[in-house]
Amino acid sequence: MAEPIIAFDGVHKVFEGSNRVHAVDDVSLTIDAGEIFGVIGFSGAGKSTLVRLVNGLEPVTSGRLVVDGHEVSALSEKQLRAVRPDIGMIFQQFNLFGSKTIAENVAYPLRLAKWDAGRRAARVAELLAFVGLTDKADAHPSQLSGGQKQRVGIARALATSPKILLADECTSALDPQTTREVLDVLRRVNAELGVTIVLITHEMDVVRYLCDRVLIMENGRAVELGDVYQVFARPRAQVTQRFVAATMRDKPSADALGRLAATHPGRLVTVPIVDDAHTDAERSSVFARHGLEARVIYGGIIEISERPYGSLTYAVTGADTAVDAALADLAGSGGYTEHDRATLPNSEGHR
Amino acid sequence: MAEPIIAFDGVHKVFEGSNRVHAVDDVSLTIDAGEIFGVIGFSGAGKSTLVRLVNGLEPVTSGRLVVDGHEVSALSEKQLRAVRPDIGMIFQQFNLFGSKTIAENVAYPLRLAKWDAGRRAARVAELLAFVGLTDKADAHPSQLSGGQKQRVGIARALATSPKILLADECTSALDPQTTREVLDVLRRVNAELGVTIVLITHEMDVVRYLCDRVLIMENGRAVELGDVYQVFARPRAQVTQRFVAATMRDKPSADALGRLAATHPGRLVTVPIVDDAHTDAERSSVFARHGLEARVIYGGIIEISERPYGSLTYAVTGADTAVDAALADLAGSGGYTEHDRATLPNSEGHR
Amino acid sequence: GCGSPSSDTTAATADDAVISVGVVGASSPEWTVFTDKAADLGIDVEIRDFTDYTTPNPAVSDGSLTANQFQHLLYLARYNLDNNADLVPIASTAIYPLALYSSSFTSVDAIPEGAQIAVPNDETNKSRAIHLLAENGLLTLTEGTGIIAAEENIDTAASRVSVAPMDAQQTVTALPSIAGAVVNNDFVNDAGLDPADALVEDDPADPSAQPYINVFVVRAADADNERLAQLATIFHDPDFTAALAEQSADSAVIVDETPEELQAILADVQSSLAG
Amino acid sequence: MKFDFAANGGIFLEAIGTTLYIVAVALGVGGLVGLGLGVLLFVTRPGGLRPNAILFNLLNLLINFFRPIPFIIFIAAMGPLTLAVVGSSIGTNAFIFPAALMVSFASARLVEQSLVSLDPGVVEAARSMGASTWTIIRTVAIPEALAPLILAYTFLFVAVVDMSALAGIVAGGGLGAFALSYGYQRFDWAVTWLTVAVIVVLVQSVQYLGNWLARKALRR
Amino acid sequence: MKFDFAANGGIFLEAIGTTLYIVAVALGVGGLVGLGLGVLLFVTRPGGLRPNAILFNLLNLLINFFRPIPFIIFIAAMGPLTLAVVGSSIGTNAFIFPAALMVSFASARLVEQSLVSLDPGVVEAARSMGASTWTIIRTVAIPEALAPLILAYTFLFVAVVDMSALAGIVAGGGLGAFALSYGYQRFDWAVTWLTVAVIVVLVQSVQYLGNWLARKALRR
Ligand SMILES: Nc1ncnc2c1ncn2[C@@H]1O[C@H](COP(=O)(O)OP(=O)(O)OP(=O)(O)O)[C@@H](O)[C@H]1O
Ligand SMILES: Nc1ncnc2c1ncn2[C@@H]1O[C@H](COP(=O)(O)OP(=O)(O)OP(=O)(O)O)[C@@H](O)[C@H]1O
Ligand SMILES: [Mg+2]
Ligand SMILES: [Mg+2]
Repeated sequence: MAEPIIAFDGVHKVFEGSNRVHAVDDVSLTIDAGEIFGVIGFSGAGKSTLVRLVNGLEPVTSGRLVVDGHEVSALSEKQLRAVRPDIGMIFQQFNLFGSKTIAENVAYPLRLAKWDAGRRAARVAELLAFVGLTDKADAHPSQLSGGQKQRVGIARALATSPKILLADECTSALDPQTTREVLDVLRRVNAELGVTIVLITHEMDVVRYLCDRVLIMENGRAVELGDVYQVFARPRAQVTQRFVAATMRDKPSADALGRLAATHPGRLVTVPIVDDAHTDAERSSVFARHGLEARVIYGGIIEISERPYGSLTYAVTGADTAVDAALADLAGSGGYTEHDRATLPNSEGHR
Repeated sequence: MAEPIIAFDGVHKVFEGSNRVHAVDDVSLTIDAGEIFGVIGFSGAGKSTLVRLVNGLEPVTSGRLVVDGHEVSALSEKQLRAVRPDIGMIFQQFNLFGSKTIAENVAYPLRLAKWDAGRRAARVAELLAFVGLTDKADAHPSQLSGGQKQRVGIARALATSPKILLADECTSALDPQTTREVLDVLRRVNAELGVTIVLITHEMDVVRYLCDRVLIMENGRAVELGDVYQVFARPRAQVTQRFVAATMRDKPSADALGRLAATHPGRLVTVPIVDDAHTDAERSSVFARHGLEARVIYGGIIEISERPYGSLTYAVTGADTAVDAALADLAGSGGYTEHDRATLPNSEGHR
Repeated sequence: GCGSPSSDTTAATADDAVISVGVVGASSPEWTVFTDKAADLGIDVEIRDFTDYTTPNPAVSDGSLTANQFQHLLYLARYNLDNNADLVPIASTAIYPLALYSSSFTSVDAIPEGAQIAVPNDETNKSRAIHLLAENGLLTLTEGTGIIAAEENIDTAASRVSVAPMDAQQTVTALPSIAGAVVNNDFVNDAGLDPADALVEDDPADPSAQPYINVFVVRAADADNERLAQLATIFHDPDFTAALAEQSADSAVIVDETPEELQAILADVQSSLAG
Repeated sequence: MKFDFAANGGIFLEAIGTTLYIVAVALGVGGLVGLGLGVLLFVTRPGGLRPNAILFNLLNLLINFFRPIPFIIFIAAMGPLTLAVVGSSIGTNAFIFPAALMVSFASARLVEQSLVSLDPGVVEAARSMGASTWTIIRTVAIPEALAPLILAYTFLFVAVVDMSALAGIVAGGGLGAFALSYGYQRFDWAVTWLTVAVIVVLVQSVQYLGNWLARKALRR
Repeated sequence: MKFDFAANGGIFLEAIGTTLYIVAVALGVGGLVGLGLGVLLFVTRPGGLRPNAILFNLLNLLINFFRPIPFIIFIAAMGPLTLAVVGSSIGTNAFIFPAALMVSFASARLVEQSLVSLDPGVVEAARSMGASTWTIIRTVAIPEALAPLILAYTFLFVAVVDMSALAGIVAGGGLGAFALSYGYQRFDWAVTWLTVAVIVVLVQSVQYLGNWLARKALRR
């Protein structure tokens, strides 16, 4: 399994023009066969460009890129053609064929792969049922809603069960339930068919739910790469920290703290929850041990890669010295943040 | 303030064709001036169509629709023209002018409004700086990433500071930080300029962060409409419940519960956190009062419309009778769900 | 190179069952008479209708046609010379006068200084028109102008009028907006002009009009062909000449020269052109 | 009206038939060759699917060399080639040969023009699935540009009908030649306009068909 | 070569000038009118910006009535109108008048065809901002369809150069007439090809310009 199926080695992509853009800047990394590999980064970071290098839609400017044993950075357009049927792609802007019906759109890659009409029809029916568009089989793309178009694009990319799936913001136009369904399919094709998935997204929930590893890009550079849990729990690059902070809803904003302070007595303490078995039990019971009452007033614990992750904000009531002692204990086992009531906005009430 | 600026009265929209689609089905509702009004619903529910009726991009099939004092359902295309400059629109598929530069795209509505060159240039510069695309002023849309295109669309829609802003999935291609920035702007134009915003989104976080009220659509019908908090806290329609469930990460999945059971001793209880001041303190301290140790092992509390919302899953250790007594107390104040260890998957360990 | 037209198996020959004859204006009634008479002789004739003067000769040369009848000797001479061709006349039909018409003026003298006269734009008819105008004092030609005259032979400073060469047909249409027009005889009748109204016309009886004898033309190889000789006699059948006369409003002068005579005139014209 | 339709209606009907034949063959063959050339222009143009400056410039040169040659001169210049190919330098088929050539060149340009505004996204989608250039042309580029292509060929149809009037130059017959020799050259406007009317009816029907097909192809 | 270029080069130069004049005016005026007509076709077509079946069908009828009329017949038929408008039924200007009319009709079709594949999304964006139909045409439809439009006018340029060869019919002069009367009709192929060569060079330069502009307009 852990064999690299995609290997970037010092890859650059530069768009020449009136103002030159260095869209991919010296990226070296490998993606393992069977992996679900997430790519995140701010808008314009170079995510789409990076992925488009994989199937050669954009030629590499310099560096070496090997995909499934083929050095795509050295192949001609004609040679690339042999590699591409094994690489499905879901486009950020759908790129559906406006002149074909929905069914014909999905059937297109099957036609290219020369499936006979009977198998093709069966497969198309199956795919359309899966994305919930059976009744739109004979409609044209211009008659679909945004999310429906995206689902057609997904069905089309999955049609031939490719080895590698490049998914560029494949759920960005979908409602949460459809998103969940699509992610479940991706997970299933990955688990059951061993399809390697490279997934660009801006939704950390998607990364959290699906990915094994995640790459963070900034200005064309690969600034951080690691296990999803590790990246969430201990983001190193500044951009990653901003990403995690902007996504996770477990740390209260200053405004929210102000409101919490107004409605809850006691001292406000935020404790990070990072999975390391030894200290967890200890940390959880620390307030009780010191005879304090601690109520969870904000934050949350979720699972990332099946491990608990998050942070909780407590309102702690009891003797100040006992609180100080409890906090000292916490400082030794993962840290904490205490919020000074005096600095919070609009925090009348319990002072 | 609370004067309706948009009023739907028995509005229908039917797309005739080989297969007829009833995209908007008997919608009656009003949107107040200065409100931020969210619209959610599954893909194909009719959200985009509903919004496109407001500025007359699609004619109403039947029913009455009044916008800013104009009965748009009765106006000709020519008469609609007088109404439209006051209604900005951000398109789901961007719809940028490919032949114009980014700056020209943003300047376009200003040209239509006959701003002089000097003011126009200043406004464009201001808007581009705001969406972080100053360096792309002279680029063409084909040279932009998906998120960059969306930001151009946003800048263009805001250019003339319209009275009403129709935003169709305006953050779906944006990373979390840019999303947050855009939402902050929308909030600001709403607060400072009193712009009424109708916002389609599939991200509940966006609704939660920004909207006053939210409409849930299904198959063209307006199935639920209410304050954001109320809709989250007490979803009535089934579709709303599915929406809230799919979005909120505060209820552990069966798999997650199995893992939690394996690592935590005690009985597993999920308690909803819904803001109603009287019982909150009581509920929070109920385990302590019964002499039990209760640790938060999953779930979260966030703010919706500045009020706490969520659910927490506790591992409760102590005498079974004490636990039963505590749960009886909870049943009287908001309810709870106990998870039976026997039914959970892979829950070896603490049995 | 290889496969020269004359050896092409598909070339039309005098021995073909059907003899194809190229004409310009097959709608003229005399051609119905012609095919009928040919049928009486047991010869199947196919009239091929051309709308352009330039194509029928090459078509005979390359064997696409057996014969044609649309041109006068001068035009044929020019063609033979320019193309190293050896088409020969084997019968004559008529000489048509070329005349100057005007809808504004009733005499040549009335045509004012600097006026424009429409003339046909094909080389030989243009030349004939220029000569007609020169003979009637409207134009002055430069020294050494030969039988073929063109715009460059006109001494513009010394001439009273200028010429506007145009589609032969168009000369009639142009009459309302021009001082005068030299109109080919073919169009006079159809255009509703009366030959009697002509301001001036050249004299078909004058020996100098000999190059303007209209002829029936075949390839040199077919010059002595029996069937073609038989066909040639139809041109002097009374029914045919009557139809011809009617079509030209009696302005045509029927000419009946022997093939040898015609070929001699052609040789003369050709040598004077070449010289 | 000098032409006696009762007696010679056959000539008129034959002219109609000849025109239909000329248009069908010239547009059929020339249009097909032109489609090929136009696609080649589209494919080899800078920034195209398979940019090839040499081929592109060569094609451009070729097409632009022939297109502006006055048609009558072109017919004459092609004479020997026509004779070799068709077996005669006159007649309907001898006209169709150079006409089809001209139609190829003209349609090449119109096809190129119809394809050039194609959304690059759909081409990219097909490329990403491993479609060959030829497959992309056949299954994506042409279907996606069908509406303008249909209008282009409708335009060409009218142009070929117009062009067919020149068939008389080589005794090719047809309605145009009929209008010229039985109407125009005899100053018989009744015959001229009657013939033109038939041409117009023919053209209108095809245009309606073209518009209808184009609208279907747009599917909006 | 029978034509003496040394002595009569003036005639040749004048012919070049005349052709340029004919093309400039016929394409300038006819192209502009055709742009208007084409836009009108685009706007009034079913499903267009302002569908108007009556106007659309009327325009279709009008354009298709005139386009297939053999040009020589059209010139003759227009004679009286030309006389009234231009003051003469012969000469360069008398040719330009019917030529410009024909160019209008042809370009109307090409413009319609270029506009028809426009992305409806951008039109909608402009509509949503309150732009009038006319503003949309001017600031969105035409700029967005600029590449095919430029190619369409390049196509027309060549067609008009070709058409200008017929100017000789009404003594309109120009290179085509020169090639015909000094070359073709005198079976002087040297003069014919020399003249054609000049035409081809003219056309090639314009085509290069057109291709370059179209490429710029595509901005890909
Ligand atoms: N032009 C059209 N012709 C026919 N049907 C259409 C047309 N536009 C939309 N529809 C149909 O109307 C329904 C509602 O579409 P709409 O675009 O409003 O959905 P939506 O709620 O915006 O979905 P999404 O979240 O996927 O964008 C869909 O079933 C769609 O297929
Ligand atoms: N064809 C092109 N020509 C010039 N610049 C380009 C082109 N395509 C992309 N770029 C630039 O390259 C950079 C990276 O673009 P890319 O599409 O890879 O971003 P992205 O990370 O996918 O962003 P998003 O999340 O907004 O889709 C951007 O600054 C973009 O403007
Ligand atoms: Mg992208
Ligand atoms: Mg939508």
